[in-house]
Amino acid sequence: MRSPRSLIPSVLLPRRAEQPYRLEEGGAINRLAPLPFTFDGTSYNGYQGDTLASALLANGVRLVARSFKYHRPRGIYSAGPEEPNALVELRSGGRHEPNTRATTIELFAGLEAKSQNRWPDLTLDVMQVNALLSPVFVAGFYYKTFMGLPGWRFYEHFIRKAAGMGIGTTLADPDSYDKMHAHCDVLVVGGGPAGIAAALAAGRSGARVTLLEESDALGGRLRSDRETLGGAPAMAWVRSAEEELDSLANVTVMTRTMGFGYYDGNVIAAVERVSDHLATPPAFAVRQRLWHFRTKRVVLATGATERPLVFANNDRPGVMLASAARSYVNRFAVQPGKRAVVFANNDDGYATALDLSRAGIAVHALVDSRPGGNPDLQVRAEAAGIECLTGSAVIGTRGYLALHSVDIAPISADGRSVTGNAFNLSCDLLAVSGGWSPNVHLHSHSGARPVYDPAIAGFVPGTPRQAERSAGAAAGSFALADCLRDGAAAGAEAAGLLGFDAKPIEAPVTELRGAKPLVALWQVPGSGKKFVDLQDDVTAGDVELAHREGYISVEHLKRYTTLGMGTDQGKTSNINGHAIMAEARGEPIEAVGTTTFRPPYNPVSFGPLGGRDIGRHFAPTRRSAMHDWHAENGAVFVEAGQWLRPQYYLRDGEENVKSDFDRAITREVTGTRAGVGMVDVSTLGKIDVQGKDAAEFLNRLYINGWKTLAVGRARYGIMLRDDGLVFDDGTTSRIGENHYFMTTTTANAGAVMSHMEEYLQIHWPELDVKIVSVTEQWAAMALAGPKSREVLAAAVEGLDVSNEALPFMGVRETTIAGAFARVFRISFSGELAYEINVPADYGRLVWERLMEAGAAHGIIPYGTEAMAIMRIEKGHVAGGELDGRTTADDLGLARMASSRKDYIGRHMMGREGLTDAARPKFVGLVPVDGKTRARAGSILVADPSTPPPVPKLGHVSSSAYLSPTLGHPISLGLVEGGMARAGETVWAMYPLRDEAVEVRIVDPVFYDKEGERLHA
Amino acid sequence: MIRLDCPYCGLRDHEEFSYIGDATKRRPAHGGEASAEEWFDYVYIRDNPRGPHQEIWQHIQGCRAFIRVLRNTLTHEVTATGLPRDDLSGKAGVGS
Amino acid sequence: MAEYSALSLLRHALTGHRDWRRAWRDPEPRKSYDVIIVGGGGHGLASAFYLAKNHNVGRIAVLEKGYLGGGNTGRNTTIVRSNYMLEENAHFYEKSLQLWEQLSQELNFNVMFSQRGVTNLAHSDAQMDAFARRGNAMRLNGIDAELLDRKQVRREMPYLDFSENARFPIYGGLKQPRGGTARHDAVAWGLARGADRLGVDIIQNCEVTGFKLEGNRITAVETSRGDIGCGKVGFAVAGHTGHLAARLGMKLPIESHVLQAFVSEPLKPLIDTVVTFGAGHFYVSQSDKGGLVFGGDIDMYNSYAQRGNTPMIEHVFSAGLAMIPSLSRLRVLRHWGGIMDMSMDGSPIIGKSPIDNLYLNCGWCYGGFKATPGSGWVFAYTIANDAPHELNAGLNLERFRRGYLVDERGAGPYPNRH
Amino acid sequence: MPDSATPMPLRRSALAGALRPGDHGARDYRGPGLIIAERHPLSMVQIEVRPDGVQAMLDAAADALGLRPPESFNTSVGNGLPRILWTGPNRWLVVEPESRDLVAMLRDALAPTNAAVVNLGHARVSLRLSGREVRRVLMKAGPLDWHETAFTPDKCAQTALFHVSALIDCREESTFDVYVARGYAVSFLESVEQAAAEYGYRVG
Ligand SMILES: Cc1cc2nc3c(=O)[nH]c(=O)nc-3n(C[C@H](O)[C@H](O)[C@H](O)COP(=O)(O)OP(=O)(O)OC[C@H]3O[C@@H](n4cnc5c(N)ncnc54)[C@H](O)[C@@H]3O)c2cc1C
Ligand SMILES: NC(=O)c1ccc[n+]([C@@H]2O[C@H](COP(=O)([O-])OP(=O)(O)OC[C@H]3O[C@@H](n4cnc5c(N)ncnc54)[C@H](O)[C@@H]3O)[C@@H](O)[C@H]2O)c1
Ligand SMILES: Cc1cc2nc3c(=O)[nH]c(=O)nc-3n(C[C@H](O)[C@H](O)[C@H](O)COP(=O)(O)O)c2cc1C
Ligand SMILES: [Zn+2]
Repeated sequence: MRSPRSLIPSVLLPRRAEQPYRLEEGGAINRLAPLPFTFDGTSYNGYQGDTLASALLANGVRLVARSFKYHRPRGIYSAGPEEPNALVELRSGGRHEPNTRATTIELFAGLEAKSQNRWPDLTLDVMQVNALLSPVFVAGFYYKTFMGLPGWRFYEHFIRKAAGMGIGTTLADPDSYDKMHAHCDVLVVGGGPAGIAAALAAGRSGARVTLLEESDALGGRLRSDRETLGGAPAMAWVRSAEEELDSLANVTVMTRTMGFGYYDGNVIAAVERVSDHLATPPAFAVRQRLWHFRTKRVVLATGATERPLVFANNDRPGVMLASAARSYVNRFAVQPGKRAVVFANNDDGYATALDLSRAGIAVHALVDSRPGGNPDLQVRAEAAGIECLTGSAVIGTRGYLALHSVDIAPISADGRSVTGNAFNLSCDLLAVSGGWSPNVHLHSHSGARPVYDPAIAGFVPGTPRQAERSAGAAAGSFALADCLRDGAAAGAEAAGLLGFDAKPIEAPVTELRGAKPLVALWQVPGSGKKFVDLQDDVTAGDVELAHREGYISVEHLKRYTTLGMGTDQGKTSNINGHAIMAEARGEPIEAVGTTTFRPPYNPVSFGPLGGRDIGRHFAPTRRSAMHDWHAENGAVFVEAGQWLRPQYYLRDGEENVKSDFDRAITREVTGTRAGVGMVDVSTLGKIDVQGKDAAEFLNRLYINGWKTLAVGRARYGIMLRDDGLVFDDGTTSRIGENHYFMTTTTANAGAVMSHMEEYLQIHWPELDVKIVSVTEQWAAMALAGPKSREVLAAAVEGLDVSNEALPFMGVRETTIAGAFARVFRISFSGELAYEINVPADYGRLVWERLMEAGAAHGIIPYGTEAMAIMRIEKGHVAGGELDGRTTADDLGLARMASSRKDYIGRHMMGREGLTDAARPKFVGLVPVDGKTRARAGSILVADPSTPPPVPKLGHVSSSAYLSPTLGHPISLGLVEGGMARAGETVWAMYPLRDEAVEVRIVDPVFYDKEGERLHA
Repeated sequence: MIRLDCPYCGLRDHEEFSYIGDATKRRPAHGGEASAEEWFDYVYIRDNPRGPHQEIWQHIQGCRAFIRVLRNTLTHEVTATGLPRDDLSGKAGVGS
Repeated sequence: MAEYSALSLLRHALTGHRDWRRAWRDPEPRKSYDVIIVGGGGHGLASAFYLAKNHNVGRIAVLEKGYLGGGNTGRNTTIVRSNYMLEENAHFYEKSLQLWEQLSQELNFNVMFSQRGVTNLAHSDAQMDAFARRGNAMRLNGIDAELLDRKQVRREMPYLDFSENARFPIYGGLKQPRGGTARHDAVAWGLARGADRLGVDIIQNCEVTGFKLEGNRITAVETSRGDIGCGKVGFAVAGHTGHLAARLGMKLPIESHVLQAFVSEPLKPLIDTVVTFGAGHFYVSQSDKGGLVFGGDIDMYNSYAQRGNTPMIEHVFSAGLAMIPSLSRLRVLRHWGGIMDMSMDGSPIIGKSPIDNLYLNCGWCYGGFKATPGSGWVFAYTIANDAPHELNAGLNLERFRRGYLVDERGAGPYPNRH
Repeated sequence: MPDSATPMPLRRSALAGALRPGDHGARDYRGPGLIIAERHPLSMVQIEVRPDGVQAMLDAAADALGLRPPESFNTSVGNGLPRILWTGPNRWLVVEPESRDLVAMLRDALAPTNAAVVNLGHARVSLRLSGREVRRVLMKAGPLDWHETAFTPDKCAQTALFHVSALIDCREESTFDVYVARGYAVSFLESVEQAAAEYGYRVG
């Protein structure tokens, strides 16, 4: 491992070593490993174990962001993933990451972070003017204006610039990602006390257990709270539990791994942050990894999130969650301020006040909104010299770039009104707690609906929809002892249900505190902006406005005000917003309900979701047995589905530019037509069909008859879908008594196979037919051209290939270069031609043998372009015509249909819409001027001068810019009336290029109409 | 990930299968003289229920068998699987 | 009710916005209505709006089982275009696009219709030819379309993968400059407010559970808020058409499938148009809030759950990254699903039904948001005149039986392949 | 096909030129985590029968091969000379190093049972993956439960590995034979190598 320091560019070397807000001792940080970093260009030092947030606070940096809409100054608000304010741009170049939560970034040497959504900088952000316009910029204001000239596109330009937050890079990401598939009996999500207890209970039973923890270490809240277990600091218990878990072979503990989504089939998806805590991933390591956990039982021990209190100007830098303040002093040994006030509606306030003063922070007051507060805890606080103000509230704050004081006043028991004079108290830290909301996110993802529990004034898990149970704070039990008991019970239950003998584990004793329930306080009286959703600048006033305008369902509230739609997905704000709406509606919260949590639990990078299936590996690549030969001989490849096929072959001195490849294509066509050429047709689908009923089966699949086909003969066939439209075409040969060899188009190879399997397995299981795809078994090459027979004769071993011995549509077996070969005398090109199939490993051998045998006749390899031109010249239908919308009759193939049998598609092909005389039919098209090409995709019309909408007669389905054989462009198409209009002219319109070509309707077979060459 | 219990291969991701559709549709007999209406019903018309649904999947990445699945279209819960001709109605579970 | 404008906004600012009135009323259902539209999505609301505006039908109600726009209208990737090849679709969707162009003014509600252009990428010559056929047909129908070559695409979208590393190189694309996006929720709310101002009763939390029939006529709809008498009934319930029609013993050539959508964390402007991948399923645009909004193909199995699964999710991201590699470190914020009414030929069904006074508006597949105003416009016409307008004449229910299919993809009678 | 008497020409593997013998990826003092070796040339023959013909076929095959094809789904038998894998209902794959005309032999032997005997000897490539991290590499490749308690020797299964249809046969605790369609061979090998790079791999 390289030492951290060696990573540091000298400019980053510490200029200001001291960390003014760092405590002398304590905290889970490594003071021996100082880590330099920069924020907005200034260099600072933190320690290993810090987050960016704790390191910034240690250095006294409090203003870290500007809010979304009003650009209000904002500070660090939390110590976890719920952070609404402190979003920064992390790293640079291709590794630039906008909107990254400072509170979850593990500090590393050389870390670079920038604030975002401000200009020119945080202190003098010109967009602050928005704050002045805030009276206008209320929720949904943009729906009410910007409708007039110059039009929305004009206004939008500015709105969009102002909206958004971080800036996305357009540079490619240098890091890589991958995916893992895992299975386990019990998956425990969350590594706090409840999760640890669950993993222990299940693990000891021998079940396959995996424990996921999003942060860098186990412990959960225990890392931040000064809890004791069995008389010792709680973290000692965590460490011993961790040791035991590590010792169990059937248990896997994964830190830095967030379960982000709970999907069907009890599958949980997670992202492992493999290298995010490092400056760059080590060699061969990925940055992040996607995990799929296919589980039998799930325990959700995801904890709870503390929520703010809603009072005037509750957003200033220096205001933070009480649990966060405790994290900073206890876990990071950082003072988030020097002079604190604590404001809570629950017992958390006392623990917080005590922890803060223990950390040397002057706690000027503990404000408990509950009338009477909690006397037992009050005694302790006062013993520590902390003044407790019960039945009171913070009704406002002062300061701009940072908090400098708060206004406190007594409030009525129902919390709705101020009952006495306010007084001002100076402080630079205000720790607030409005209670806790269980993290029911994954529970919701699984399809379940959380229910409201007045006891904690929050939503707790409802009836599970999948094999899942929540435990600990996630289930609404907040006392450590309960969390441990609950977790252990959940773990034991999960293993037990799977047949493992799991005994409940004995939970260590906890320190008991005289707990008193919270008293919900949703909105503190007083005037001023009261922020509900800090990230999206949604205020209590906005919620009330939404109510006034009729957006009273929580779903409309959310969408109208954008409450809970930010990167934190309302972790801290939803419940407050919904409660304020409930109050406005005068209905209980359970009646008003809540919005749905959707995956991911916290935002997830695109990278791991794409894994390695990107770039060149977006889809696997399929190569024929002759691929390397093609590459060595100048082939330019083209994608045909997943296959790579030679498009044409360039010769020395030729570039892949139009003039050159046009020459190559023409060369390949003329070479073949005049002499002999060879093309790789291995990609055609090939299906081996055997069984007593094979002929009957083919008879049902194809529209034409198969009973009469003799062994050693091939036949062309057309398949329809049940709806009567053309599905696929190809030749099938009879190679044995009950043995057939079918070919399909390259595009439909897979579809035809499944189609046949469906009929055999579902509709006609009584047929004795066995099929298997042999596409990959056979390398296939088509040898075409007047000289092809000579070439073949020279290559085959002991086979008479004369016209008599091997007539058109004949099939023979032989060997070439010692390899078994099946020779089909069939032709796509319209020339005398043979398709030769050999076992794939011999493909190149035989190809080279034929090339060698053909050398004397000037054999030329040809690609898909030349092949396409020749099939167009011959009027064969292909992809352009078989587009799923054509009938056999449209394509002039109806005559093939047998009237003496039933076959797939027969019953629906006669519907009036499919036999309508107005349907375009297959024809050939030649330019009247004899030189201008009618491109594929042109629309055929009667009169080019008709203004839109122009009546359409059909379209051009395939076209050759030049038929080297005929010396002019030719096209195939479908036109109303079809061959009945032979000789007439129509216009091929290509307005996309301002082209209009007058074309004459002709026979689609342009070449060797009588098929003499085929039969030669 | 919906998990389907292939009678041959066991519990597998639905990603290994290709979805064919409503299993209650019976193709009119080959060679029979089914009416145009029967064909229309077979090819185009679907019950499309909201709840238990018997459907055909092909284990295309596995044994290639076609299987019948009883799945709740509202909850995605799979309550039974079998061979194409098995009748799974009545095996609908809690979700429905 | 008060007009929305910059001025009224300023005026209300002075009074702390305390005087804004409800955007639409929340009436109790009456005993009966001349026309009941079932479904308070974009289509249902637009139908009610145009019934009142163009055909001055008296008493109209829109019944919504949940909250307005909570169906696919509120879940879609908001792409608006009229780049269709087949006649039956082309003219209808173009009419809809023209209505979009004036919708904000017509409703006095900013639906943020942003004509940022829609480009479909092509990755083979065959695909270019297919796009050309579509684009040429569009132009001959008087609809804007441009065929871009690789260079032009690169000029407009340099962030796409033009490297050697691309598995399926970009050959070019078909662009419709007038296409773009709109703010989905605003469409529902604007139409609701507009319809309400014309006297339409918009009734939320009112689920239609059954029907009372006399002969071949519906006399009343049964709802969670009691029976409501009706002259005519229009279904605009998208993915729910199948089981609602079943209450009338009616079966349709429709399957309901789940389609997922995704949104990223908010970003400063990054992608200023709409672009779709041609070698996989992925399309993306950027919302006014800054989130990249994107999606892919349906999950492939029948579903009424508004949640999807990981295979399509992963496909969407690998396709997205194959198309735009630099998205790699951005984060997805949320994903959800909607219930697609997939028809057997991939085109909508909008017209009369076998029941005398029932009209169907369904089968929109993944493409009905763009149809919202057009759909309402022709559906209102069809209901008012008991006969389809020429714009939706070809999109009738009978076409499946008769074989006049409107199959843009040529995928055949397999709903999950359209 | 010519019988074993006539010498067969040399077969060219789909991986010819793609295999780069030697150690690659991360270095680990314990040696490479994965060892990749191609098995070539192989004879591979598929046998399929109608349900009613299964027993007769199994008997005939047992006589001809000296090894009875496994009746339980997704299992395989044999030491490799030959190895027989269940690949689907009433369907098996017989695999052995190419030494005789297996197809012809089986066609004759099974003719009375009305079995379809199909030569797939060139249709698939087979990689032997072994070593310390082989199961982790498979975890990256496909969705099955690769745990040593779940995927045990003589179990076989079909699924997609790196999006390519594959047949996987567990030979020993840390040794798997993987079969994929020939056309995907090179692309598949690249994926395996990418996945194994962080553990270090040896192409032998
Ligand atoms: C993820 C996704 C992405 C999409 N992307 C696009 C796109 O980019 N472009 C595009 O043009 N289209 C897109 N679509 C399609 C488009 O969203 C829909 O076709 C269109 O919004 C349908 O509108 P609607 O009003 O017909 O249906 P909906 O908006 O679904 O409205 C139907 C309403 O009927 C209500 N309802 C149902 N049953 C009853 C009952 N029994 N009683 C009372 N009310 C009932 C529902 O609650 C719902 O509110 C997408 C769809 C989804 C799901
Ligand atoms: N003072 C109070 O009122 C109060 C309220 C709530 C909790 N607590 C204390 O907090 C603790 C609760 O214990 P607990 O174990 O239930 O919760 P916890 O908060 O201690 O632990 C939850 C853990 O789960 C992890 N996590 C959450 N979601 C995750 C995901 N999707 N994937 C992976 N990891 C995830 C978190 O990182 C955290 O480490 C107890 O000590 C309890 O006393 C106190
Ligand atoms: C075009 C569009 C943009 C969206 N942008 C956001 C967003 O920025 N933040 C967010 O939390 N959700 C966003 N959503 C998703 C909604 O929160 C919500 O998931 C969706 O409307 C489906 O509703 P449901 O999740 O409540 O079922 C967006 C949805 C759409 C259709
Ligand atoms: Zn199977």
